[in-house]
Amino acid sequence: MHGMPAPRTGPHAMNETLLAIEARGLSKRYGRNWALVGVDLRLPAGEALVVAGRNGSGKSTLLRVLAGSLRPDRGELRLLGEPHRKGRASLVSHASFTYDALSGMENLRITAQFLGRPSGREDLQPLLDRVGLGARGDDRVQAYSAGMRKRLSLARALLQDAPILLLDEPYGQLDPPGFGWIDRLVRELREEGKTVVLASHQVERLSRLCDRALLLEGGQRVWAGPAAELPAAFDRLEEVRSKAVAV
Amino acid sequence: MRVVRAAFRKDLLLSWRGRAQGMAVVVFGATLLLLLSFAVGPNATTLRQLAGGFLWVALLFSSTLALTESFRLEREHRAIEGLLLLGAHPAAIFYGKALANWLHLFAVGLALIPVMVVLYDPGLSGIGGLIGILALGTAGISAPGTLHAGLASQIRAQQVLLPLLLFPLVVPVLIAAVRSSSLLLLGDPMGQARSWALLLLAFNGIFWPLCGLLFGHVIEE
Amino acid sequence: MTGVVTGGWEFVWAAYGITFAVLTAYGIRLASHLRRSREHEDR
Amino acid sequence: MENLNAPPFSAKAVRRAWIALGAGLVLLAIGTYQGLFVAPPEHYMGEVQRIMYVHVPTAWNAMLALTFAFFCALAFLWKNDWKWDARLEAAIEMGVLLSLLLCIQGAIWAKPTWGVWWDWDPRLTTTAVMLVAFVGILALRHFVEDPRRRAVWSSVATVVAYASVPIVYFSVQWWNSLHQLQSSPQTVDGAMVTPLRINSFGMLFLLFAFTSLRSQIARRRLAAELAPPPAPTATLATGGER
Repeated sequence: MHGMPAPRTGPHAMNETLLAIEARGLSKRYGRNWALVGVDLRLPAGEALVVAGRNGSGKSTLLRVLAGSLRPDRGELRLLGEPHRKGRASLVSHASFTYDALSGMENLRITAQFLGRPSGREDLQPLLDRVGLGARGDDRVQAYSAGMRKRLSLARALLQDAPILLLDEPYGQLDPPGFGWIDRLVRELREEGKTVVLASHQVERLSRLCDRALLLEGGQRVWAGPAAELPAAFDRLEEVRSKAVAV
Repeated sequence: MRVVRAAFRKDLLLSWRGRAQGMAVVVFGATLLLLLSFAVGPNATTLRQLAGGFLWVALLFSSTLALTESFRLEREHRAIEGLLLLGAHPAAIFYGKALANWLHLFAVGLALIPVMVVLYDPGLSGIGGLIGILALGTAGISAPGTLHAGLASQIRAQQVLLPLLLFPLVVPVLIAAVRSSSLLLLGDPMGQARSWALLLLAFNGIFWPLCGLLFGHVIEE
Repeated sequence: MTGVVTGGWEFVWAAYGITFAVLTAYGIRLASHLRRSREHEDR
Repeated sequence: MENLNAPPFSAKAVRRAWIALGAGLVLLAIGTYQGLFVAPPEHYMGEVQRIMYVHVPTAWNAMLALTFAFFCALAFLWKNDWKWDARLEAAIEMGVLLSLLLCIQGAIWAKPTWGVWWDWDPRLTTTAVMLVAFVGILALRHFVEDPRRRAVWSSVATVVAYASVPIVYFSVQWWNSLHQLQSSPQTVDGAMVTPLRINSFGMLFLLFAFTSLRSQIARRRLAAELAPPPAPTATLATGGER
């Protein structure tokens, strides 16, 4: 990758060769059809990747495989140079991983206790404030809107503080101020030297925010390259498809 | 170990928050005790004879409700997947859940004892020993029960599958618990209850480690 | 019932009959499944 | 985790199964003939005792089938090789079939001997419990479409169900301690032992044949379900890197 921007500050910046995610030939089947087919990915640590593609192109499946919730049927996966194990990559997905019967604060406390982190109210309140749920911490998640659930699962991911963050449609269900907040969050995470992978339809926005991009179609990797070229690649994909349909 | 404690506290909180369902399970068990006595008729001596048996049959059926409920919240927003992604070991999650289910079933059993005493009027002297058997028996149901509840919660026909998979496994628990409970309630001249209790202990000794070992396969995709 | 059991041949035939009937039925079912799936494959 | 693709269907195994089936039927014919007409009637039981020449072989082979299922389950959980899943399905089905026959034979045996259809003999009661347990596992396999989860979960259920056999037997035996007399009498006379042994081997060949055929069928279904992924083809011509 020539023309790399100046290496960022943060723990991983020094050894550029360390790959946060190294995947070869990842395939995953759901029942009869293959949601993911032979996907390769090499993402240096500390970089931000946007995964784009239409609905059902395999974005969510890829992120769940990278996180470890799904075991790939084919292919190898290494995180930060080591064989994959859960806990090194935190996932924010459509499923909020929360308990409806409990409050936002209680959900975070459980996560903190599982991680062996301080789980007092004073430790968790700042996190809730950061994601914009400061006032609603003690309400039950049952009463949360989809956007608030997304904010809570983002708080969970921040609490986990894993070196790799996988955000599946972070902008989805969020209100307009939320969009700006996500942009700031991604920038802050990158300053901390974290590796961030975003699966999203916000192609324009993320092409400015991320370093690299990956385009999926029907579970296959059809294009990869600098994020700035993503919008163009996306349009080309649409042309190819419209021609195929027309013929 | 820390993760087991965290998982156990989480499940206790969930059971406490869902105590309304817990009450419903107790009412279900009590109703069952009542219905079973209709199967026998008002003859006091036969009812007294069958008190131990009816208690455990009611508890066994109530346990499927409690076990299914214990995984409903885990599946709703894939909370259990979230815990695994934190790097928590599946066995730790199992033992947290199984211990909470044990406590829950034990509480249901305790709540059913007065109902049984009122309906069937067994001797009260053996109640102390009975509570010990209750603890061992509910532990015997909770280990394989939690394993299969975790499995059945991911399948469409879970109401049918959980009992079908669980009941054959807990036959020894049912036999030992009913025999020792009846001996305690109706008099135990040769002190056999103790050896039944040992059998229950052996059952727990086999299934608590085995189910913990296999639980990872059940919840990881 | 420790006395000598007399007769009882009907029970013996019943036991053998059911056993071999069930085994034969299962064998036929296997054979048909095998043939059907092979045709399916050869087509 | 490299997930191997489906095990190949092997016509050689099918041919071998048919041969074993033939041998089994011949042995069973000889053994049954000897058992019914050559062997002397047992002193107490009289003719009814002849049921034993089919009952005991069924018992041994039922336990063998379930033990084989147990090892297939362990092998699959450990090596993730799909041929063990195919064999597991075959072994469970045969185990269930033979256990069912065992219970039927046991009931037919008990009626003239004890006057009741079911005499709660520890071995027979354990078989009945295992029958329900493994029918449950077949139901589990039926309700799960995804081949991988179906294979893993039925293996887990098989391991747990098989592990409970000894303690189920022990608790039933203790529970039923008043009925000390074992239901099958001692076979002393030589003429009684030979048909028993011949039938046992005959049933064993049958078990081997059926299990092989059934696992080949399972392999064929797995082949359809585990078709390898299509080769990645669609890539945009321009831009992008390796």
